[in-house]
Amino acid sequence: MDSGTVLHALNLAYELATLALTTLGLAIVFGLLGVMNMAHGEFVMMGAYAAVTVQQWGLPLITAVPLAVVVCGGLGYAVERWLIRPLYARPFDTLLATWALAMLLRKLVEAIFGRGYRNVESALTQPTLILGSPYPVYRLALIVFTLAVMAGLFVWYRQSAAGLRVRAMTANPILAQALGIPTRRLASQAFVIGVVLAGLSGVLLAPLIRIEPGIGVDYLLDAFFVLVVGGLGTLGGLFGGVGIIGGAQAITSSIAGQTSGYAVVLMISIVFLWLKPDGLFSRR
Amino acid sequence: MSLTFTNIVCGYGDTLVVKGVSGQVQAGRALAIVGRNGVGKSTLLKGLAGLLPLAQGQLIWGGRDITGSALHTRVAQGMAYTPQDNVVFAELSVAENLWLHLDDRDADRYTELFEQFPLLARRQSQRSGSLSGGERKLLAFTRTLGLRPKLALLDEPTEGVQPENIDRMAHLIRQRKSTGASFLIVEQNLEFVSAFADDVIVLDHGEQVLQGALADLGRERIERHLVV
Amino acid sequence: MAFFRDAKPAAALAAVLAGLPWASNDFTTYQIALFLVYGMAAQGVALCWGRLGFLSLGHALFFGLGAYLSGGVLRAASNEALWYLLLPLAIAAPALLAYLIARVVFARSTRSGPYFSLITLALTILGFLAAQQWSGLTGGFNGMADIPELPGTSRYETLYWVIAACAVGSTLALSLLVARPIGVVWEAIAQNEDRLQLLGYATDRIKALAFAGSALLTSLAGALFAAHQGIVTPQAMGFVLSTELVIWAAVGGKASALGPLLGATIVGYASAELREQLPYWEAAVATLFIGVVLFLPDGVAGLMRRGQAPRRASAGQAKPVRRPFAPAASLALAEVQTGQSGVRILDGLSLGLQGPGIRCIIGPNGAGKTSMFNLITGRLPLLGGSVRLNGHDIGGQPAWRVARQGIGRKMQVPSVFPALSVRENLGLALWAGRAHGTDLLCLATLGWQTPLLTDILGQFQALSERLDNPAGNLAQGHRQALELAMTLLPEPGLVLLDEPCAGLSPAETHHMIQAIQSLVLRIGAAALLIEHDMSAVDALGGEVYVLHQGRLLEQGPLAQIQASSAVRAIYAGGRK
Amino acid sequence: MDRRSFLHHTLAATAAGIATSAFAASPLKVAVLIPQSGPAGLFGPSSKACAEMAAAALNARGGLLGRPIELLFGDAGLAPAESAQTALKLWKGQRAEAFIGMHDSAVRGALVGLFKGQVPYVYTPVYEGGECARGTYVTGETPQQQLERVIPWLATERKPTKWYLIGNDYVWGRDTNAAAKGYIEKTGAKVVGDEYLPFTVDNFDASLARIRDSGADAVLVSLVGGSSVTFNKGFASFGLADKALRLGTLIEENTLAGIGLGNARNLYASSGYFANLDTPTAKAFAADYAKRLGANAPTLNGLAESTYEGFLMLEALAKKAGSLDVAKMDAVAQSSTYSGPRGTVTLQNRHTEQDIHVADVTDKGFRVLKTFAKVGAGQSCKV
Repeated sequence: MDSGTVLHALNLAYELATLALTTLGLAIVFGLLGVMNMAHGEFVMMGAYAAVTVQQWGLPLITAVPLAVVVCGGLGYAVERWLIRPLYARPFDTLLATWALAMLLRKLVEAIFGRGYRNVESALTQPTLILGSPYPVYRLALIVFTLAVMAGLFVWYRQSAAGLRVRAMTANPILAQALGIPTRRLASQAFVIGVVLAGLSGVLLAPLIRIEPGIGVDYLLDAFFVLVVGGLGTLGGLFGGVGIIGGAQAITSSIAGQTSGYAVVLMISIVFLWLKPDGLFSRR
Repeated sequence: MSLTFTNIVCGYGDTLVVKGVSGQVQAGRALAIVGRNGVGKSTLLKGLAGLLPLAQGQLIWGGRDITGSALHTRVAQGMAYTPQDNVVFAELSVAENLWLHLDDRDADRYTELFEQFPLLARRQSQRSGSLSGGERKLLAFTRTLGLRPKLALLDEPTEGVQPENIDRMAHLIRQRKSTGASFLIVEQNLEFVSAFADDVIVLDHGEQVLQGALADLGRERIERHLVV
Repeated sequence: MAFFRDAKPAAALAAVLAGLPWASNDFTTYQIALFLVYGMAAQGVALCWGRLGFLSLGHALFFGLGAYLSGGVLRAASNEALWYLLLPLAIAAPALLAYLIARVVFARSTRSGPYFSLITLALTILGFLAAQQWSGLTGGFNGMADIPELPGTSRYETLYWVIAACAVGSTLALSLLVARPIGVVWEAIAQNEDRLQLLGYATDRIKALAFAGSALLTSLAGALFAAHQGIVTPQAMGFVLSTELVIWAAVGGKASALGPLLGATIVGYASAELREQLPYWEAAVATLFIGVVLFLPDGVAGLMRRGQAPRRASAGQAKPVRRPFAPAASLALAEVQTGQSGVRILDGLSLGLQGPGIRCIIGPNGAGKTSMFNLITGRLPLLGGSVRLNGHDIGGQPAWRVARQGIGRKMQVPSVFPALSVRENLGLALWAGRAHGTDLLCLATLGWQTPLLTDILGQFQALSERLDNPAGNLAQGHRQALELAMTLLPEPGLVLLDEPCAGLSPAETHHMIQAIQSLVLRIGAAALLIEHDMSAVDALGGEVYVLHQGRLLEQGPLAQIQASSAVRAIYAGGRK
Repeated sequence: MDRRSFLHHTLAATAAGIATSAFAASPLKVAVLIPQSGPAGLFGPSSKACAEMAAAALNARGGLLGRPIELLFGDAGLAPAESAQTALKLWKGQRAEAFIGMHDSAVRGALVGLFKGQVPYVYTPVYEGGECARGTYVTGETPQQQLERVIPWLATERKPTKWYLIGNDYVWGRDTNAAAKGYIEKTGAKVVGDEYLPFTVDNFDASLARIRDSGADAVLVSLVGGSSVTFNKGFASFGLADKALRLGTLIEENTLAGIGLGNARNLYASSGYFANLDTPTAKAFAADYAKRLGANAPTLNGLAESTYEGFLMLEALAKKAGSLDVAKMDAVAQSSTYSGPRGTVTLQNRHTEQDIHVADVTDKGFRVLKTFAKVGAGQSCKV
């Protein structure tokens, strides 16, 4: 296998890994909980800024993880409590309220960090030799880490009933309460975990991506399309969606350029949205 | 632990369906609430279980006033409620339905129940949406007993269930009663009720038209309120 | 008289816009003209979202298309005047596209879930990409520039009057439409689409038409934008403008004709002024928007509207309205099977009835009574056997097509249009099958009467006293009466009534049974009634069918049923 | 603040104070259109500072045509429709008599259509060339200007044989690469790739793989803002930085901050201005910028500084024509000249002849290696 195909394979793996990481948070908030969180991208962006902050303070990159957890978690709790909970029965209004929240978060970050590009240094982004062709160590680490996280999540999801309880609660809240499941607290926990995961993906990607307040929208749209195509509520759906969307984008881009890659993703999503309209949002 | 409910009034929005019902369930005894469709049986049970706010009335469980406490806090206090319909999470498997709310994995919650209802054991990995109406009721009944409640509130547990399984349900209820558990069951099937019930309340148009020990009232008198 | 009452918002707008040029310098008029253009596009969004209850997140697609097409036509027309003839087509084309999109999407599932919003969102992003890539056609990133002015107008002076006229025209058109029967039908779709289908309204087509109309309005705004700016860039079709249109509609008031214009002008003007002083004007807009979504669903216009004056018919005489369906029907269910997600509910049910008269259906819970009605009216799939009405097969047809063949149904839980008045609820039933073509567009239809309606209002005094109250405020008993009236008013050949006496007091039950008997007799229809109250079944006196586990257990007069041991067994708790 | 600089500071302030009060004439309103929101919004604060410095400098020497300058700022970072709105408000609403524009080409198209040569309009950023509208004067660098001398110089210095051209898929990216092809072939090197990408792209792996396979030893980066940052970071992380040199005509101090100095080995930037140019006027300008904005000043960059140059060009033209009337200014425009932080700049065919510098990157940022004096803009507008 010459180094060319290895490089292509690694590039595809990197694309799928970033897509899976940034979609994970939304898979819980939108996939399990059914909340259309249009501010998902902004939480990813805030994770990246956590990395910028710790580097400004001269702390090692790893300390950005606790910072992101605290910031995204605190904000997530407040947002679920005062913005999402009053709107649970109104999906359109949730969509609009979280869109307004996204605008607000963008402006807050702009106020604190200014609009300029930020760069997060990491020693690991320097290349190492893979079958003769240089490849950034950090990306390798990211791919391996994502595989580990996904495998761990798969096992945990099968073992523990947390994911099941959230899905059960969303499908039939009365029955869930009858079985002693505190639906309010569970909804809050699920939302907070979802946005914290989004923030953590931002921290992990910070050294590789451009960092500015406006990057949230791209991650939001990609994540939505992955879940729409892959199907909601199951990890299999998440993997399926990542495979289809990531694969289609990568292949079409290499053939016909990035714009048609993005157009193909849009068309696939439209077809899937059209094919199963009720399956997607059948929240009784 | 005994449940006492006095002057229960509840309904939906401004239309009050249940107009003042009182009664008691002692430990180890079973109370059946019977009556024709639309007389307010389910509404009463929802009020007692904490699903519907009570316009009036009081609920004492084990000496404590739990009138306003929320539905999801009742399981921890030993009360388990099974609704009349939408009784399973259709998307999840039979096994998932049985275990998702439990933190422990101790299998003997269900060993005896699986012996009585082998079909549930057989179809554990199937989507519970694929079960028939009666099989879903059986799953709900099994899950409720699996919680080992001190008081089980069941809303028409036998609807659509095969006759031989109904007898096993009655047998299980009698067995659990002997261990001190109590039951409050809304039912239309008089045969099933008379297999285990100690006391009966007959409802008509939301009011108590008849109550007392099943033995004293006798089946014919009750049947007159039910039959066509 | 009604025309002037409905035209008030448009008249107020006209007055303000007429006075504006004198009250301010010509730059402000130029600026307000742009906000009016955006306001008209937001009116398009508000029409679908505020009135029909489905949100389009991609309306900038039609705005941009209208702008590019009209810009192209204007540029071509500057050297070849014949092109001007194509201008109306350039404005209409996006509306045609919108109709196709809506028909295709709603054909699969009529419910207006958020999936529709996401589809329109993806389409507008596709439009943005296409506008940027096909630079040959659209001028790409730098846009289609130097678009000449509308013939006979100058961009900074007279074009304002054209735009103001269009804004007044669109507000007037929307206000008039909303005050007419079609407005009632739109709001009914937003509140209870299933019930409307049971009256025979093809709601997916009505939604597609409304979506096309709103796209036409937005495309017209796009055309005016091209003339006003002289340049059209991909941003005119993008995701950002789509969300701004939604924000202006929400802030202004999505449920009113004037609201979106207000929203676009307030937010537009404020952000234009605030931009320099307040460094974070976008944060201010976002906070305002969150406040509106949470606390002010009707937006600014909602605040101003005192009580919306109830729709009034023009004083004209009540046109005698003929009966749409042939009286007396025959129904034949042969070995019918149905079920949902793998569960068999009806398992070989055979049941037939012929000619007028009331029959009752009884049976324990879960016997499949309501499911039988669901099957007949197309809410459950026909998995086996056949359903024939008057001899021809109606199995598997959509609910509205079944209703149009003369089947009326009253739901188990009384299903009405809560925010509409009792008069409007009755009107919707009255127009079903009778209103054709432009009837829904004229005020007279609001005044239609039929002898049956007079008779019903006579029998149910409570309804005639509350004609202008919202149906949602009715007590259970009155709501049952209202839904019964709505089921009978189209005078269907076959009437299916599901527990009409549920939740009624004994006196109310007696009154309801009497009313059903006299009204069904009057329209000579065949009626099937699901009932648990045996005294009611006895009073009705017709044939009785006993259903059990999805099959017909027994059929015959009530006495024979009561005597049958099989029925006693399943009732008194013998073998189930 | 030691005594000497304090004295110096107060003198300057009083001088400015005296100067303005001397004029009886009404203030001359100059509208400055810079991006305050949208993707290019990051250049807003630095551009605003440079415009304010220009106004202060001009007012210190008697203002424009004897009238003190009053600045009006407008946001040109939004869609062309909104930016044109803002411009019209400043022009008709607040009677601005001249416009300085530092924004993208789509907005320029809208403004040229709006002004129709009735008000002087100086367009200052790097751009693709070809703007010959009446009343419009371009001080920004054109692709010909930035590449004509620099590519041959690089050919002699680093002797690249295979060039790979990559750019954003819009008029500036395509025209820059088109101009470069001619110069590259003249140096005897070959063009092995020519690729264009939308602004939405955030993953350049496919392009980097193509660059690696093409064996290119030189890459012309005609990407803008965020795309340039992401591309260059990826370029370095794949170890390509040591295999091929990179030349960019729009990599300024902000973009460099985004890329990170560690990822900028063998990266050359060709521009009319660098913040650390060591000519006396440039040093004084940079010092005044730092003093004026204090510690966390937004990074000084070529695009922001170009607004300052726009004012100097306006001053030169107005002085020569004796008025702000477009016809008069157009008549005398040819070969008007001024000297500023970028050195002497002369107007030829509506564009400028200015010094062009090429710099590489050290651990302290850009380092100017070579300066080419008085490079023509290579435009053919007839005045």
